[in-house]
Amino acid sequence: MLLTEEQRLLRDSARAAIAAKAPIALWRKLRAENDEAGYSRDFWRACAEAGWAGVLIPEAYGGLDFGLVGAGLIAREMARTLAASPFLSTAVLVASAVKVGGSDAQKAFWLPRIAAGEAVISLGVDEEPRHDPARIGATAAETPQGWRLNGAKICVLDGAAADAFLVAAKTDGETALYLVEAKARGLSRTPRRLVDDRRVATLRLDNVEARREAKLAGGAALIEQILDAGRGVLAASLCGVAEEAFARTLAYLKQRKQFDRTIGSFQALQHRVAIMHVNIENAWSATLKALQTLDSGAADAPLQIAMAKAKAGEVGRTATAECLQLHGGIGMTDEFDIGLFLKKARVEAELLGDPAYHADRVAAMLGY
Amino acid sequence: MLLTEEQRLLRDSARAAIAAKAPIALWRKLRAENDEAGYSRDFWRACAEAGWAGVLIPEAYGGLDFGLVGAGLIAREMARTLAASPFLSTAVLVASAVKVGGSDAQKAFWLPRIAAGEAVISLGVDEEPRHDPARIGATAAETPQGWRLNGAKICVLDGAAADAFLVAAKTDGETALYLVEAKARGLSRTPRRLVDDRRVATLRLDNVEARREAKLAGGAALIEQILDAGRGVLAASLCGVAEEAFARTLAYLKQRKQFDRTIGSFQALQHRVAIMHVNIENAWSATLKALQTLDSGAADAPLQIAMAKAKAGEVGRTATAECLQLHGGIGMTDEFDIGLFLKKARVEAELLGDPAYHADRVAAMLGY
Amino acid sequence: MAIDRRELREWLEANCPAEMRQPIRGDEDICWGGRHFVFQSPAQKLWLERMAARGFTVPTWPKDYGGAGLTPEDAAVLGDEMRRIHARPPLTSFGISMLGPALLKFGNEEQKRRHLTRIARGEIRWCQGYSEPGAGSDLASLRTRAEDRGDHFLVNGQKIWTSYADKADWIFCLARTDPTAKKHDGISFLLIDMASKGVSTKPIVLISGKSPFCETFFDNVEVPKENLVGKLNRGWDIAKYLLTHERGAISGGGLNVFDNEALDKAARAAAKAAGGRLPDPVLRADIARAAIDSYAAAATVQRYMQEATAGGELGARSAVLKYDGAELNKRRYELLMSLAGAEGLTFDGNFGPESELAQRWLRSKGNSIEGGTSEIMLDIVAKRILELPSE
Amino acid sequence: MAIDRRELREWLEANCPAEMRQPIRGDEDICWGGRHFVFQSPAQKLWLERMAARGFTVPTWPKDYGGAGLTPEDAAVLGDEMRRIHARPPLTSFGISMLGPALLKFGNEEQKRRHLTRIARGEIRWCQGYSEPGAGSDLASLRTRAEDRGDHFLVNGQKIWTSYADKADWIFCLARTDPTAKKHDGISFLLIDMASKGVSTKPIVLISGKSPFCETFFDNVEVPKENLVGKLNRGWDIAKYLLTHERGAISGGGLNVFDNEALDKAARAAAKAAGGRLPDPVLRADIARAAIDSYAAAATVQRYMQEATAGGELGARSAVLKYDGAELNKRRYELLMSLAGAEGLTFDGNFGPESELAQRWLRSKGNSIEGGTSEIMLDIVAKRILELPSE
Repeated sequence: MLLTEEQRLLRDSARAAIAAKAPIALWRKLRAENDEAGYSRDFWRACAEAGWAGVLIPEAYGGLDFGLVGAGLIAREMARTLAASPFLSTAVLVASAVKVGGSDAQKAFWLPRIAAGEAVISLGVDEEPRHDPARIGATAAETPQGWRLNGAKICVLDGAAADAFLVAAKTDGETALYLVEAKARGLSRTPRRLVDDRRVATLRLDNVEARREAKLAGGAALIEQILDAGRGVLAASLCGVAEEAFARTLAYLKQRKQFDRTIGSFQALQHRVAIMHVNIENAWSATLKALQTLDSGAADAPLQIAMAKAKAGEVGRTATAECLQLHGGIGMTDEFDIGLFLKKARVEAELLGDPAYHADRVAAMLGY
Repeated sequence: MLLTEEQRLLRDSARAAIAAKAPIALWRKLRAENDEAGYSRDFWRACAEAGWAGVLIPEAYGGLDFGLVGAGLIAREMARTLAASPFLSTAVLVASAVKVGGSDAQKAFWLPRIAAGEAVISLGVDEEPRHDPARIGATAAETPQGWRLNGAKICVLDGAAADAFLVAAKTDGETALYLVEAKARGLSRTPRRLVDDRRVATLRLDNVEARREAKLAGGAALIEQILDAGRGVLAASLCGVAEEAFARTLAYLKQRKQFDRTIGSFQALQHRVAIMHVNIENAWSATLKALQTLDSGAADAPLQIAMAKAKAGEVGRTATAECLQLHGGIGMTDEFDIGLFLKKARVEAELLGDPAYHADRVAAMLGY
Repeated sequence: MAIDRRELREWLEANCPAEMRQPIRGDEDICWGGRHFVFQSPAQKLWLERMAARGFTVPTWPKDYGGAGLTPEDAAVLGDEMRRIHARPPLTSFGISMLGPALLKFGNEEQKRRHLTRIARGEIRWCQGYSEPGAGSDLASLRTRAEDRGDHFLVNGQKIWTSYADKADWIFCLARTDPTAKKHDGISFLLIDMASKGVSTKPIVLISGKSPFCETFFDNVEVPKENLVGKLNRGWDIAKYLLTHERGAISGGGLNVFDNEALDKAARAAAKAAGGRLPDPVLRADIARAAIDSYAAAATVQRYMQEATAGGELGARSAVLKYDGAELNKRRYELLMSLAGAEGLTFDGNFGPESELAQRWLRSKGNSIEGGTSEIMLDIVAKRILELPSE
Repeated sequence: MAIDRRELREWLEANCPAEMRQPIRGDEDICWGGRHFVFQSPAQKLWLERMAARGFTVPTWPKDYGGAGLTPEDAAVLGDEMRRIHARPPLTSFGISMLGPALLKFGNEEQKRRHLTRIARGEIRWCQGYSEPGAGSDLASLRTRAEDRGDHFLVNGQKIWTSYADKADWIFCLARTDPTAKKHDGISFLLIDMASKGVSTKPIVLISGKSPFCETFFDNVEVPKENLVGKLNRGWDIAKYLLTHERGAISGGGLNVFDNEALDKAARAAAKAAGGRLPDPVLRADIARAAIDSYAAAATVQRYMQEATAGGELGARSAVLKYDGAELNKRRYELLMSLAGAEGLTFDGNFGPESELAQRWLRSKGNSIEGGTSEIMLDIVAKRILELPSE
């Protein structure tokens, strides 16, 4: 489970670059300006230049081909400063899908553009508030020219900024992904702002016509495969959130005084913090192991990813809440940063399945 | 939710009498002697003289008619010294059943004998290791003379000592209770010893013939009703277990020194103990309220009893384990008493449905 | 002489405007009073005036100070009768709930006459200045200073978490008058007119959005000596008295934190939408456990209250309730958010139906901080109820 | 010169009796050695003798003291090759795992020659005398006294939790040699022959039934001065060194506490019996969460071990593993008991299949006490890893 030399380099350079180019101040600025995309295009360009937009894309298409451990390391570092970007939607979810299920033409067209940070594409799977990729109501009817898509999608990440969408739809009970451009007639989107200031959109498809090639190969299996990639990367991001909130809290505990004592010297707080440390360590171990397993292509990768997402989601949520509590009143103010991690953890724990959802899957996969 | 003057008197006199007549030393003596009944007949006689064996039995049949709050108060006091007796099996479960579902003749015969401590009768419902009164496989076939019973029952409380059994069996899908004497032909029992040294039996009914009057009125509804009485009283007993273990632990924390300090002065332990106190207070409040509601006959009594049994079971298990941990190594020795409470809590949390079982019922009763 | 329930009932019936019998929909329906208060309707103003005229805004206060001089039992009758017709409280204020009790116990005659009557009539709105950025749980370490300048105190410092300071006319606050004394012994209790030169406020935005909280700054504020309540340097006694009062109010009055109805309802709706059971069995298990724990905690509230009424004292048991209510409410909002899924995540920093759940969820995180942190409550339980030793 | 793996493989193949390649079924299959040990079979004796002759019972110890003088890497090769043929360890003892490392580091030449060789050959069985009834987590507060009587120490006191004291030939223990010094500074490390006059033992029955633990009493026991290891009054250094060793063994070697297989299997069996899913959805949720937490904790073990091997140090991280493994194992046994329902409650105080689950459940409660309580582990994590300040 040791990181390779390249992975360590990637992590260290990402940490330095993100701290310099996307500090929390940038997140606050975007929020204050009510930026429609919710991320800085300059920062995303810098990510592309560093190769991160193409972290999963084969070198032949201009990517780094660094695997999911690499993607997780980047997401974990981005989380530490709340750096917003279409990394998850475009570089992880959609890049994985096109790489595996796209035609040669789609790959040749989209992958270099994604790697270059020029195209933002969003995945539309969920239709219900609670993640459940098994429940797809959107339909793709075959037409002489290709497909006619109908339905609605919610919580589509970066949906307002996207140039195109990868949408899950059903034809006679068979689910597949369809790539449709944002400007397609009949496609409309309503932007929404989440509690961590992430921008999503609700998508409506009203007789959207797509060409025959719009359909990706791989069907429902491909969807599960890319969702697992996204879940693994989200787990890594959740670890970054928890680790950063924890580090800040530890520093606060060592400096804040009450009752003439550093509050970090109170044993009741020490034990809670120690337990939190154990949990955060475990979340990262689980995530790293699951990502390595997914990269290796082993058969039990879906089980491990479900476990890692459940664990990281749970730890992300509880650790950030505990960190806020340990800050006391100041933590409740918007001016202070610690609450921002709580918000981000809640959103990422929810996306692509919350801890309860994955625990249920784990039980089923383990045969009980 | 205040206790009445009579209830307070009952509680106080029970506490004094039990401490005098059935201290933990008696429990250890019975265990060492491997007593077949698992309880002291002298003590049970004393209970009958105090009226506790008839706590639920109408005065006309020689009982105190004190209601389930009264029964709960007695069970809670018995728990503090691990006083063993057929109180739950006979005075609560079977007395309730005969009182409600028995014929006049059955009442006239059995209730005075139960109240006098002369008859021990056990309830046989469960057939599977996890409590589930909906799954009854035992059968009662109608015969010219009455009923022919077949089947098996497990974990029948005081089953080795019982003079008779009240057995749940099915006839064409309808479940009812049947009163059969222990000496009935075809009835056999295998005694087992539980981890808290409670004696139960596995029962086999092999073409046991019972008279027509053996069948109690009330069917499955009566079974649920008496099970609820038993659950409420078990919840009260669990409160007594947790409260006593807690009181002993508190005393230990105030006396034991490590690192030149009374260990009760360590803030990490103080907070854990404080949380335990809150939980134990809540378990008792829930239990008392549910017993009062059951006595009042309100429609939501089953829901409240399920909640109380789940809460008291959970708190009983976790608090006794926490108490053991706070004692350190000495708590692990058989010579020391604290571990005995852990054992009793585990058994009583399990009997008539564990916290998970009742939480599931609560969800169903609340409509989700 | 006990109150005449029949007369009271008739009077309320005749004098409580119909509008004032509607349920309170939000903060805007609450009558806070004060110099700058804008009545939401003529009925709201009339109801206040009529009730104040009979001393019913503060029924247990002496008649001389604007009250009705009722016994607690008679005041309970008044409460009953008001609830019977769903009458709204005519006036809500920290003057009534916090400063009043302190002045009645520690104030001099002139202070009582001057301030209590205006509180009773809703003329002056008060806020409370206790916490400071460096003095939260350890309130007595406060650093706002009041220097003796002969006929006045010169006050400098900063308060935080002063609810509605931007809307209040006066503030009652704690300030250090003897920096050389031990920390509890050098604090005094002062009344300060917010219109004084050098007082300024700044609203606090919470993670959940806008809030009634403010920071309050004192920059060379001159406070007349007559505004000292109680003895010089003995302000901590008053503070302790009021903190107990406040905690009682939070745990006793703020009982909605024990109410599981919202969660039950949401779970039932989700189950219904799925045609039976909640589809996610793990979430369902957590929700059932929260329902059980809420039931048990609410039973403890009921038991403690009844035992207190029957002659005991709530005393340190309020710490049990404060702790438990706060932790339960946080847990409940976590589950409500999980039930809502992506729908619950929408939030734009403003109030409104789309942001409401996330806003409430975030706000609930403050439950275990305000009015004494959960950690302080556990300390109180350990030391005062369980009598565990200090180091 | 690295070990010759091929030669080793052939030697093992030729010398390890077939019986000694069977899985260990219980304590009776373990070869503990010692004066009173009864070999379970000729094969067990032969295997010990052959391995001891090559120094393979303690492969990294110097040849002079009965070892094979292997490097850790070569010893790992030996371990690999033994595992390959499922060879049982020829000898297990506290002499090898605990006293040996201490003597190698702190003993004098004569002590090493005398004791280490006998340990290596399984001739002498040792036990450890550290804990006392009044000295558990606070081990240094021990009160067993060793008075200097010229040519010997006179030892009086009591030890507790001495595993297999009733079967051991010698005990290594801590005793106070300077009652006037600060508590860590007056302790010495002594070796005592259990056959000495005045030594007695009494087995401890646990809540889970019989146990290897004993109480050990010293009543005016005369211990020759030559049995002092290290310097007088510096025994705490040795104790600390060994405690670190022990914790490493528990968290590193005792990894079965991270194995969730038994729980998974039981859950699967119950689900199968019910024709699909576990019938109780709430219990199922708890079991799934335990599986997830076990996976995550086991991943941390793996990560820490690999990072330690790659040049880091396990160090205080062993406290993370010790804490987590113990808490997880307790939780797992609670769930196994719940799954088993009434079947799991059967217990008659003796070992046997009917009592086995309850017995293991009860025994698991000791996991968070022995080898350093969970509370001590959290203190270590807080102070040594997170560097939080003392008061």
